Amino acid sequence: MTVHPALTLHVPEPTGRPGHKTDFSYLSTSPAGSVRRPPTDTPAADTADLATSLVRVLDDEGKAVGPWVPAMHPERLRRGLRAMMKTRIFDARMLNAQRQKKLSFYMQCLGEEAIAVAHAMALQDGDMCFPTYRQQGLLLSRDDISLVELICQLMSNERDPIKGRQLPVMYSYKRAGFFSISGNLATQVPQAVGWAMASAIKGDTKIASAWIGDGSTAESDFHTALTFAHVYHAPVIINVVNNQWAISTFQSIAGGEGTTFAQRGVGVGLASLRVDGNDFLAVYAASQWAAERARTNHGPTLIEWETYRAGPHSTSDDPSKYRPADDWQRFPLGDPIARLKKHLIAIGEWTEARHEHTHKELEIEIIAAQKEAERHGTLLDGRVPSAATIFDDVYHEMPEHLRRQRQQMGV
Amino acid sequence: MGIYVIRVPDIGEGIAEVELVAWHVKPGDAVVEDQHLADVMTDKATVEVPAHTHGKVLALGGAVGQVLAVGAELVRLEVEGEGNLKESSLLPPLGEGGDGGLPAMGAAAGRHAAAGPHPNPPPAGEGASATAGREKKSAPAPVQPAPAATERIASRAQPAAVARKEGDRPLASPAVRRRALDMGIDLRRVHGSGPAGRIEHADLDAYAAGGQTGAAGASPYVERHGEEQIPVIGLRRKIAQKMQEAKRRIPHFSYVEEVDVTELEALRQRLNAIHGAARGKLTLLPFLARALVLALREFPQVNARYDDEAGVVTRFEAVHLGIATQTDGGLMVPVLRHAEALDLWACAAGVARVAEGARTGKAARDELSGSTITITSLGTLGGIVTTPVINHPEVAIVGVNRIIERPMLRGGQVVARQLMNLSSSFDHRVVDGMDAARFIQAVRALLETPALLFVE
Amino acid sequence: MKEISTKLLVIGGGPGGYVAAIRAGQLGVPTVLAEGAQPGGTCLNIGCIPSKALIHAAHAFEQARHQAKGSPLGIRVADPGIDIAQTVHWKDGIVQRLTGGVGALLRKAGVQVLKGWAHIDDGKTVTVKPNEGEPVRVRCEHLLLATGSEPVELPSMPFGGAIWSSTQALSPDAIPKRLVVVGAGYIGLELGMAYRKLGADVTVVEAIDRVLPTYDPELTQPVLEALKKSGITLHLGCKVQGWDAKHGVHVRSDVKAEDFTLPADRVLVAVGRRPRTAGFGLESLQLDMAGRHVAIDAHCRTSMRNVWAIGDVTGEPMLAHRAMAQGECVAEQVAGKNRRFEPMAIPAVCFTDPEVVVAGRTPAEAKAAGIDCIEAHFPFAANGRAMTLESTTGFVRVVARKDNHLILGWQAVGGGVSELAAAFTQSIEMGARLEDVGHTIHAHPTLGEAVQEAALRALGQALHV
Amino acid sequence: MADKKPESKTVPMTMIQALRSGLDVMMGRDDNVIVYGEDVGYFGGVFRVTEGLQAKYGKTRCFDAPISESGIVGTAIGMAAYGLKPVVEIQFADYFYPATDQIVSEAARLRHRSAGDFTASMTIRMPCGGGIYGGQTHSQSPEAFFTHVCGLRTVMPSNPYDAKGLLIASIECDDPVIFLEPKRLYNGPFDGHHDKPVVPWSKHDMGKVPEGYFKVPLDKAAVFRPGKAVTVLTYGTMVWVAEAAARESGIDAEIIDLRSIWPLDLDTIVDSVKKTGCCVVVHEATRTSGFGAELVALVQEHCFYHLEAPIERVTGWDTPYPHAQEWAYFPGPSRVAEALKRAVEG
Repeated sequence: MTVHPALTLHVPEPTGRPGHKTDFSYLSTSPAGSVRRPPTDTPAADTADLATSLVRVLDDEGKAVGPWVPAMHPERLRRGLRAMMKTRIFDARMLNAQRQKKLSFYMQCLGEEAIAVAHAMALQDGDMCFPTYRQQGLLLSRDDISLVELICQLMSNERDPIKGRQLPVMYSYKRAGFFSISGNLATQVPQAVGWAMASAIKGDTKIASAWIGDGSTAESDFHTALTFAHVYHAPVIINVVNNQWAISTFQSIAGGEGTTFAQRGVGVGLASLRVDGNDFLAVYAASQWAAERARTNHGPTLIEWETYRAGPHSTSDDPSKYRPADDWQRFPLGDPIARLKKHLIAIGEWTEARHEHTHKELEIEIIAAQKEAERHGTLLDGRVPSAATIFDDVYHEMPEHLRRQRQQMGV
Repeated sequence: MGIYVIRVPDIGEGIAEVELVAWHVKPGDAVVEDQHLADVMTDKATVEVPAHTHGKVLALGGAVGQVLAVGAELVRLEVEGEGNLKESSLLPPLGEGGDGGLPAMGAAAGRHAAAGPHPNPPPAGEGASATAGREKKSAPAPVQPAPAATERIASRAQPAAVARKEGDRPLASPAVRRRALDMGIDLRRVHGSGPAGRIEHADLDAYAAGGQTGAAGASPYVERHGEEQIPVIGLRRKIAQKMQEAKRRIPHFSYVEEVDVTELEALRQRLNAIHGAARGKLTLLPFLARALVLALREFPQVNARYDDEAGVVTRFEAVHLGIATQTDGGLMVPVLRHAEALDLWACAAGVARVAEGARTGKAARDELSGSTITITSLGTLGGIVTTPVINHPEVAIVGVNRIIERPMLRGGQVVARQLMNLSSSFDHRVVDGMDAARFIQAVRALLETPALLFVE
Repeated sequence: MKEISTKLLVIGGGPGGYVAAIRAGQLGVPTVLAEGAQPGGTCLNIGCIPSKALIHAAHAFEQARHQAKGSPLGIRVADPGIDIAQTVHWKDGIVQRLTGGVGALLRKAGVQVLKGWAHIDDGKTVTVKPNEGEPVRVRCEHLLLATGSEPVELPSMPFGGAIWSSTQALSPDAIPKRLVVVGAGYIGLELGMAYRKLGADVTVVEAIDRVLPTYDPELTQPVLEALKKSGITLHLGCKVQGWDAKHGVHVRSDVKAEDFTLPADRVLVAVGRRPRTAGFGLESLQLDMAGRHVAIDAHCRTSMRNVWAIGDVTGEPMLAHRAMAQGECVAEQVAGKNRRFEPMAIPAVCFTDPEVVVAGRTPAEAKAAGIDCIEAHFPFAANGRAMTLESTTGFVRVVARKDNHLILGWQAVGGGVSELAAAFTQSIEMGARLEDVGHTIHAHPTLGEAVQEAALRALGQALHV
Repeated sequence: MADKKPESKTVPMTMIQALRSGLDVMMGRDDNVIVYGEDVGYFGGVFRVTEGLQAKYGKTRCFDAPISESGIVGTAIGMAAYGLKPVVEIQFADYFYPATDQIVSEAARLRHRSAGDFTASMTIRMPCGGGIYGGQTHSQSPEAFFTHVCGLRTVMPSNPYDAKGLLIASIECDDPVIFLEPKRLYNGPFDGHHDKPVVPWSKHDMGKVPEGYFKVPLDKAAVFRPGKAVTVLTYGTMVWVAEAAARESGIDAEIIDLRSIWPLDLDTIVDSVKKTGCCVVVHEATRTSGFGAELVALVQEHCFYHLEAPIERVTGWDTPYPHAQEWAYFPGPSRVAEALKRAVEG
């Protein structure tokens, strides 16, 4: 009778902790331009290789190479760069405001700006995004959403369009295809699939785009959504933003060790891609591919965007306690803004001076918006929507028991 | 024109005299046939005397409280045609107890809290007094909506100590009302000594200081000088006469025995649980009646009436049970006839009927006389021992005291048992002590093993 | 926007509002009062006070003309006339003195008055917009609604131009030759009779079949006779359909066969008043309402915590003195005292000629409430003082319980009876009985003696009748 | 019951047929109405409620779903956000727990958290209740879970007529509705006497249902049986058990069928308790923190001065729903009758 060694429990660990550098070799990458681009109607099963490789367009010198290079006019690239810069500066200002207690809470997307901004440019009006709290780029890349109104929501003041009912950053903009953000994780992914199914049922042309972090893919809702998307060939894009960290939990705890999240899609029967999230052109190209696949009734696509959460999870988190401080600098995929700026300069469409000037211009615009928003009050000074409004919108029409309870509240 | 004389009606059973209790007309009034002229009282009931024809009142035959012989002139009317003065025909006997109009003096004055310097009833003829008693619940039209629920807590938790008609607001000047609000006192619980029950400052102070408990409980510090002369007339006079007669002529012998009614009570509650909804709830009384009916079979001499003038004791096979009943006017003893023929529920219903008849004055004639033995009980106020007065001319009366739970020794064990005393009195002229004791022991045996009650 | 906070915010500076504010101020409660027009509200500016002034002036002028036609008093008057502009000026003087007085009282009590129109944002926040200048947001712990009432407008004859409400009738630029009054309620008759005395040819149209329908017929009979005697034309059971300059007022009659028209230079529409509950965001509080009025309990509390309401906005009886009493009641509760608004009686006075006063229950109301009561009249024809005032029409009536003679109500009609209102409510409030009034010495010769005599008569001990 | 005189012909229907007719009428009137859930498409549902709908309206209007309650409700919310009117089925109310997050955090809160920007107008049908030997995971009555969540409407019909009328009202309602269907009543009224043969709906006047469109309002309780002695507040199968208890005990009980469990028609309840002065609350669900506790709280709050006896509650015991001992758990007419007596005798 053979003697078996004692069993052991494997608890995954990140390769780096505070004090000793991370070994990023775990991150498998592909040389820029080396990954093939199949036709958008390719059978899902054939995308197995794309689920482990890494689609990249910009090489280290900033040149756009390979079959995924998108046809994008330099003006639209400049607009993309400007949107990324605006998102980063906005995050920095709001972090500051939170420290001054003008906001109770804030969440940045430092280092991931390219994914939301480029993806938004690949969608069409009427498509519906089901975002998490780290896709503010979807809104900041639009010119029809007022910064002042966003800041009013962050400050829960009298002009907050959702009347001070949600935590800051949990925006809701149906007209901008931005579904109301929920604090619960992954709940929006099956909802996005449902929305897409509805569009299909009605013979519409709009598609849905679901968003989820690497950590939340462990939620059952994520797997259910993949199944429903595959079963009904729902016209939806499911974006897994793998920024390596879920608060203090490395992506291996979410099941990323020795595999990729994109392979989950192939396993269920979805066309799946794994793409360099910090490569603006690659993000745009892959998003365009998935959008076309969906819009031509060829069903859903799962895209894993590799990136790095450069900042803390939120203003209540301090990453220095669980990971090395220099991780982002050493992260193989670099900084999305720097890489696009280098590319634009390389093709003669941008200069350092214009970059500086744009940066200053954006700062002025954001500071002015903050001042304007503050005129309508902040959480601190108590000029928030009247408590009477909490009784509205609980039901379509206010039932008698709520009218009576408001009388007891006395406001 | 002619004279028509209405005489004192003969109400039956050889009643010799009646007492004039109230007038409803005065000389000079025009009256119509059947109009209610006066109320007269025998020891049985109060009877209304109607006008026999239309006419004008010429003269009244007596003053309130006066005793008139049957057949005596009551009212003299001036009528069309020649009247009836010539022949002295006996008036047709009055209908069964009249239509039950309340004796003008009896109930109405008692219930209405019209304290104050008006001892004599409002002038007759106002025609109002008879109606005063039946005042509809006056729904005062308060300027403001009814008091909010919180006020009702106060009034509900402590029933208003002052007998005010429900819905009447306490009379008080603005100054008194404001002080009451400041002192957190609900005026509805303050007795008003002023005219028409108005609450004076002194009343408020008395309430606040001594915490006036009820209408009667005057604060120890305030002197009271009020006196009220109440003539002993009507039913009260009858009761006084009967009690005096019974005490004077009957040598009472009282015998008190303790009865363990634990089983009886258990049976009673069991029957109520099963049949209560359908047949009505049973009190202890029907069981006692049953016990008496059976015991009297062996002791007929207790179920008897003694005419000491004729020197004759009449024993009865029937058991006509006198039920001592407290009414607004005083004690009355309606009769449940042939109790021997009634089962528990019929007996209970019968007792309720006759008691109610007595209370409302609507008791039929035969329900007010002819009892062969009487039961008296003060219910929960039963006390430990009583010495009941025999309902003359009967020879025995059984009094029921209260039931209490006490530790008893049974088979060496201390157990809680429910015990009740029976205090009975007997006419020692016709019932010897030994017979009385044995009769009560027979009743006790039946009550302590209730199953025996149902064995003929 | 400028923002202030206070403990008590009162919306409306009429009798209810300013009394509440003054009382609260006296009790040390930080109070803000928002009033869009003048302090004193309808009563002081366009209601009770100016109308009594006009009535007095009209009466004086009518007396002058009456004496000029050979007076039994032997007075000689030549060619009496009236300068209505001066009359209005005199009236305005009284109004200014009173509104000024109220302003001073408010300041003395330390009340902060915001001159502007309030708009309710929620149960504890109100934005006050002045006619000019920056709006102010007021946050309060207690909100008191005292917005009063406004005249009811007939859709077929909206106010403006020749169509007067009581407001315009109290500041006439000239005495109209022909005046049609729509509504024979107390406002319609008070002003109708005044204008008759000022020389106008007055016609009154009323839908119901009698004048002063809220009072009992016996009480208003002398007023009806006075109306006829004064030459006022009365159309009862008639409804107005509309107005045009050429024909005047179009009237449909239940009684007559065809419709008819009444030529008119001015038309006074006085068909009632309704609570002012619209136009300032009140509906957003979703309060429990009683019909069109704000529902309140015996503490003047509305259904919302720490939101109170007093005066006409809370419904009938719409009287200034009720509003004032409620105002005091609320102020004292906000200051922490335990108060209830439960008067035994609220008097109502109608300043027609003869005047009418009611307090407590009429005989009909007492019977309806199932109370066995007695009533007695004393006619002014038997009152010496009345004779010396050439005004012997009318009577005083008392209603009391039969069993204990507790006085339930007083009613009176006659010249100058309005001043008896105090005696009436005092006796009811004190819980007096007929004997109390009957055996109180009333000065001779005064109209008051009729009150004593009425009580004695109810006791069957009348002396002078 | 019939609050608006329906014009169309009235035919006998079981509750199953009435529900199917309700779905059919609404799918015909509004092509945004979508019906899906486990086995509801081709097969027509394990209780046959959706039979024939796929054949009549096509695979994109009525289709089967993967066995994932959170997926079914999650996708339904997305569809509702798009503008459709999904009517999804949770095969047994006992299986709703995996969908709790989607129901409570998403469907119930979407309108409020987005200030009306997005809404979740949808109906979630769930067969519930015991009486069919279903054991502990096919017999539960979970209404209390939902009444505790603001933003949700909770509805339970007790007869075919109300079933169709309330279902149509729920589908048209702009709020998310939890529509609980007492499965023991699917084929006939059940008064708790399980030993007696089933009385089919065809023998009962509440089994007559108009074929066309009609609605029963969501905010109105029904006086199922007028009475003067005691008020019984109940819903679903217990309505019939209460009626049997009243009949057998001879107590003149006024039975109020809540129909809409929350938000609640409080006025009808208060008027009745003020009239009778005593109150008995009956529900199948387990006792502690059951919806009965809320009803007792409301009655004592609004009728304290009219109550002559403590409010009685007759409920399931605080145990998992047993299989073999079903009738010891299931609140039957005798237990209800005892409560009526206690309430009346005080």
